[in-house]
Amino acid sequence: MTDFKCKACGKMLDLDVFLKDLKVCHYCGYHYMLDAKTRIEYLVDEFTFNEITENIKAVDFLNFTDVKPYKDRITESQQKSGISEAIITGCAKIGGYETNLGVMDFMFMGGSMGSVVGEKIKQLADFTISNKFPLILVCASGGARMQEGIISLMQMAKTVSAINRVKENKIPYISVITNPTTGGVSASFATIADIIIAEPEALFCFAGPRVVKQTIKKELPSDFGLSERNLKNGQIDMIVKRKDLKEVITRLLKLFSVGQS
Amino acid sequence: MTDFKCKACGKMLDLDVFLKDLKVCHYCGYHYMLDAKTRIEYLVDEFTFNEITENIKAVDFLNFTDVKPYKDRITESQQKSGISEAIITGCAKIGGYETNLGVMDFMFMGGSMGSVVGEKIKQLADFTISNKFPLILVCASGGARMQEGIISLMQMAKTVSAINRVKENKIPYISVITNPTTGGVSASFATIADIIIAEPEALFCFAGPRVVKQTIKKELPSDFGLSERNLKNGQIDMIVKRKDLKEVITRLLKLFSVGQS
Amino acid sequence: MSEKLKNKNEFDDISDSRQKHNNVNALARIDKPESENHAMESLFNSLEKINRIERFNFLSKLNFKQAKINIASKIKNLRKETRILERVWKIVELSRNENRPKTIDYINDIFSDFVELSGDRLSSDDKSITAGIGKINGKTVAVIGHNKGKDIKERIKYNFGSSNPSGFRKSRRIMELADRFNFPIITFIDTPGANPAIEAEDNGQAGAIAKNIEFMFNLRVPLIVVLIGEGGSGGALALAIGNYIMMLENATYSVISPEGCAAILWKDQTSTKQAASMLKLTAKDLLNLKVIDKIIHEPLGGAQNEPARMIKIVESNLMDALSRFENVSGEELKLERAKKYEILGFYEN
Amino acid sequence: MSEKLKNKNEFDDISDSRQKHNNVNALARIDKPESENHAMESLFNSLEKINRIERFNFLSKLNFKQAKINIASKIKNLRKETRILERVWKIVELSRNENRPKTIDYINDIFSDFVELSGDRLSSDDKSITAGIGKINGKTVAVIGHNKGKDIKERIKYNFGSSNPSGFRKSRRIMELADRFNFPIITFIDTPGANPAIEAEDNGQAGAIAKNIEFMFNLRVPLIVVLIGEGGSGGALALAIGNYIMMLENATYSVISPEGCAAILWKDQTSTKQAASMLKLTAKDLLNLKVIDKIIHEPLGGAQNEPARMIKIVESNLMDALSRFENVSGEELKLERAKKYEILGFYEN
Ligand SMILES: [Zn+2]
Ligand SMILES: [Zn+2]
Repeated sequence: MTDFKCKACGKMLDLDVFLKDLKVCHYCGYHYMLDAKTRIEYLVDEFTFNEITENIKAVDFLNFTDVKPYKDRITESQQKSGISEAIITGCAKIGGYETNLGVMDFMFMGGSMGSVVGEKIKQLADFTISNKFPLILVCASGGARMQEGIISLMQMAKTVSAINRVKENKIPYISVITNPTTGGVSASFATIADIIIAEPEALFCFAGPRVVKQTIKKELPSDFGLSERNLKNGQIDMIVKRKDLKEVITRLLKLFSVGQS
Repeated sequence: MTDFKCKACGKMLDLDVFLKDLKVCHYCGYHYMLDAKTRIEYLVDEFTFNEITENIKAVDFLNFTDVKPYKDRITESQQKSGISEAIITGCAKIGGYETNLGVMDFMFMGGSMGSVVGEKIKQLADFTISNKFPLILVCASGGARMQEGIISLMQMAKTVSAINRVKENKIPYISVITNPTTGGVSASFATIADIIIAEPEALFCFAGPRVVKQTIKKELPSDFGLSERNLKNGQIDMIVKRKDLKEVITRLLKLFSVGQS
Repeated sequence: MSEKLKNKNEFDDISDSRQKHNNVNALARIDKPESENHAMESLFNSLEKINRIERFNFLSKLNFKQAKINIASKIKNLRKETRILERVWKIVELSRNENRPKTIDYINDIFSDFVELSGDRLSSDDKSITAGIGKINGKTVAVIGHNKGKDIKERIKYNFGSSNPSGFRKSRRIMELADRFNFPIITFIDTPGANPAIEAEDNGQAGAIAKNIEFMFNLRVPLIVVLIGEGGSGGALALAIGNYIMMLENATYSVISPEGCAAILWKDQTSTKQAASMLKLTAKDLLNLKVIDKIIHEPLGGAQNEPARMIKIVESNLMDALSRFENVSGEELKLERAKKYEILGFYEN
Repeated sequence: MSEKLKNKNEFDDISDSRQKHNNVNALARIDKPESENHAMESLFNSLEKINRIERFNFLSKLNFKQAKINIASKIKNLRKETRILERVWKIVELSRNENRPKTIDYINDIFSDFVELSGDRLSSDDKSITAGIGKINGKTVAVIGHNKGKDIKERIKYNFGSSNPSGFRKSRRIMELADRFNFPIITFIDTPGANPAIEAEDNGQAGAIAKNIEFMFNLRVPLIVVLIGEGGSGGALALAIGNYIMMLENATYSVISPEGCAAILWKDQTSTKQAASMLKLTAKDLLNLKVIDKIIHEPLGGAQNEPARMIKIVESNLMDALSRFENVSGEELKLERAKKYEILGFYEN
């Protein structure tokens, strides 16, 4: 029996209970970050996920080196996370409904969006338009991947364009905001969804709290950018606890599948 | 030489100067209300206004009597104002450009919108769709005409529907907000224009200051509902002084006429 | 500046001058004789005077007879009028009854798999309006309605059903979603009117309502409106440009509240009942005026007596209404909606 | 709660972490040796060390020779790199030069009959963006651009060109108008980025930018973008989904400011110039990367030296750009715009 201390409330958590609770603190309800594979496991019907475009990989086309070369960061992230990029895309059934699913992984370079994330979302959008199943993107990102310079900014445009075509085809698009979703991802595909669902207390903003604080030189409200504040401010449709997420998404899929003519 | 006291600033005004200034106070710039005929005179190229639907007249279809029968109010208003209803519609040239023009008259039962105002605007919209010239409505209204009950509320829907067809036909629609424009008129055709121009210090709101004050039981800011506040709040495109109105509208007509393909 | 404000005409306030009812009701409770009783009293006084004169005077008895007939007829009319006033006022009170089923009750009982959607995606989520999607009769629809709440706590939370621009903009957003996915739209109307507040005005209340109306005229899905309680002015119309409009027997729909109307036209709260009667705000009047398409009858004594049955009745009416539009194209729906509203109006030509 | 906030990763702040430049410049002014000078110094130290050892040691002279060649080559490279850094940094400074022609200067001099249009029709008018319609070459166009201002008073009025959601929404409204009336759209980009403020976030900064981008992809009129100064991140992109994108020789366009990038990746303000160079934010780089379509050359030393001439050059480039799309259908414009952006990206497959 492994215990550890909840970083949000400080109470001692039993690892087995914690995992049974889908990595949510039993006491304070804090939703811990999930890697993409775990998220997929929690969300989709067993053995129904089929990954696509898994071979698209990042290249250091700008020879970008800060304290460490981008090349090395890519390799390290791949080794550390066991996945090839900051998003996994594919198709899967959720509650019996066929979907096209993309899940971001914050563990991979902070879920930052570079050419690969952009291209994988674009190809997922194309895939969606061909099979007409709803599109679901689970977001977790610190924003654009600076190591790809302006090209990372362009991925905002690229993903919005691709999803715009999905919307033109009247295919439902649901985005799920998880902690944290900021910067370039928040200001592109995450916010143009038909339905925006957020996990409790997820940070979801454009400019991160540190930047805002530095700029305005004042303390921020304690709920700055969090789901609860975003709900009040009209930015999201609903806050859904992790344990209810699959059920709510299933209900939405049911509603959208019945409604279309 | 007739002098009178400006009701806004209290300074003595010479009537001739006042009229030469288009009924604007020489000292404080307060824009006095204009009756529809004077407004048309100030706005259109000489001898170019041709009225349409001048024979549509109000009827007291609900037998509405408050302290005075609606029938009598209609007759009195017609006699007092010399016009048949709270709006005059027709076509006219402005700065050489053909337009369809409707001008409301606050002197006629507070510019209230009943069946006649609704029908005249609807017919002006139809006329606009047939001749494709831009539509200009100069608003001045206390809102819906209560003496026509629910039917006055329905004129909001009726006028919006008619102007929606104008907009679908990609014909420019400019509304000019004059003091005061409130209630049903502000919440219907006045605010769906492509360009919204307001005269200085014109009251333009949905709920009038008296109602708001009674409800919230607090003093209102001194610029409540006025053009300057509306500009700051993003509700209007620009504030244009009466002396510049014709020139600005002409410029817009020029821009819209050159632009269309 | 305040000098200038003072110069505003009485008509400034016509538009939407109903206030929170509690305020107005408090005013109405001031102990003056009602104006119709006034009239009745003076008629009886006249009759008494005639009788007195008759007793002492033998001249032109016939003339007096005619006068007495006239007065009697006037008394009869006045009694009838008073009965009408009371009947209309009863409906106004019923329409505001706290225990009538509310939007949320209809949503909970009629629609399966309902998912509430929130927010205007601008700056707020207005709780005075609930919006979402759900199923009725196996078909997905969008549902939008004003909230009023049953107790003071709920009523405050919902701002007494008085919406801000944000509520209208949230509604528009959900309508846009419905239109894109071909979901019919059902709206439940129950509001004293749009919120008369500084912030609401600063955020463009007028434009928010106007743009909702405009947007509804462009919908290519059926919009079914159910007036379930109070249908107050622009705040009601902002959700009510329907292809089919149904109204509960004891609901009201009016350009202004009776209290607001009396205050402006009679300058007198004691004329509230007369105003209510003059405004023609009952379901029967509105059906006659072709503003609504159908009256939904309520259980005996009003919806509040049998809420569950009321909801069932509304449900079956909704299913009927939806089935009317099953094979109507988007273009036709749009054209018919425009026509429906553009023919409204009475005038000489 | 603050405990939780502390757990946020460094990447929280990647997105848009450029601050108001005055703050950052103040930081940058702290008197540390620049990192490339550091490197240069240590190379010279190594060379000196070798020379010293050579003088006292006769062993493996050849090896030292090779080492000396290597060091010399490194010094040469470093000098070249330093020259590049300085060249890029010069451009960053020029792009922010207060005396460069600004959006308003271009508008005033290029477009006749310009009418400024204001407001988001929601709750505000953001002065950091000017929008309106005017004529160029006899044709009506919509013009939208960031304002920066020439002195501190103007800069404060325009919030340093840092827009709020309201500014983006105003822009969208004018774009919608232009689209309906078939007016081509011209945007002038000159912003450090979207405003990083609580209120901006509360009003949906992210969504406002995203919806602008989405909206521009649906335009059926040509959108011509001119990057005239600083092209900062999402705040720039929100007006810049163009069919044809031109960039002034000394303008920049970047996912993040060099200062923000250095702070996040190097955790060190002294690496700002390196960050600037790494980000590939100059017109030349962007043309190579196919992010822009054309470089507009500036008068000698920069646009600020001959503003009137600069404006004339931009005017003639705008006329050329507009003429490219004269006979292109709305559908084609839309498809080409999507294609233009959807092919951007470098990856292995
Ligand atoms: Zn905990
Ligand atoms: Zn004066």
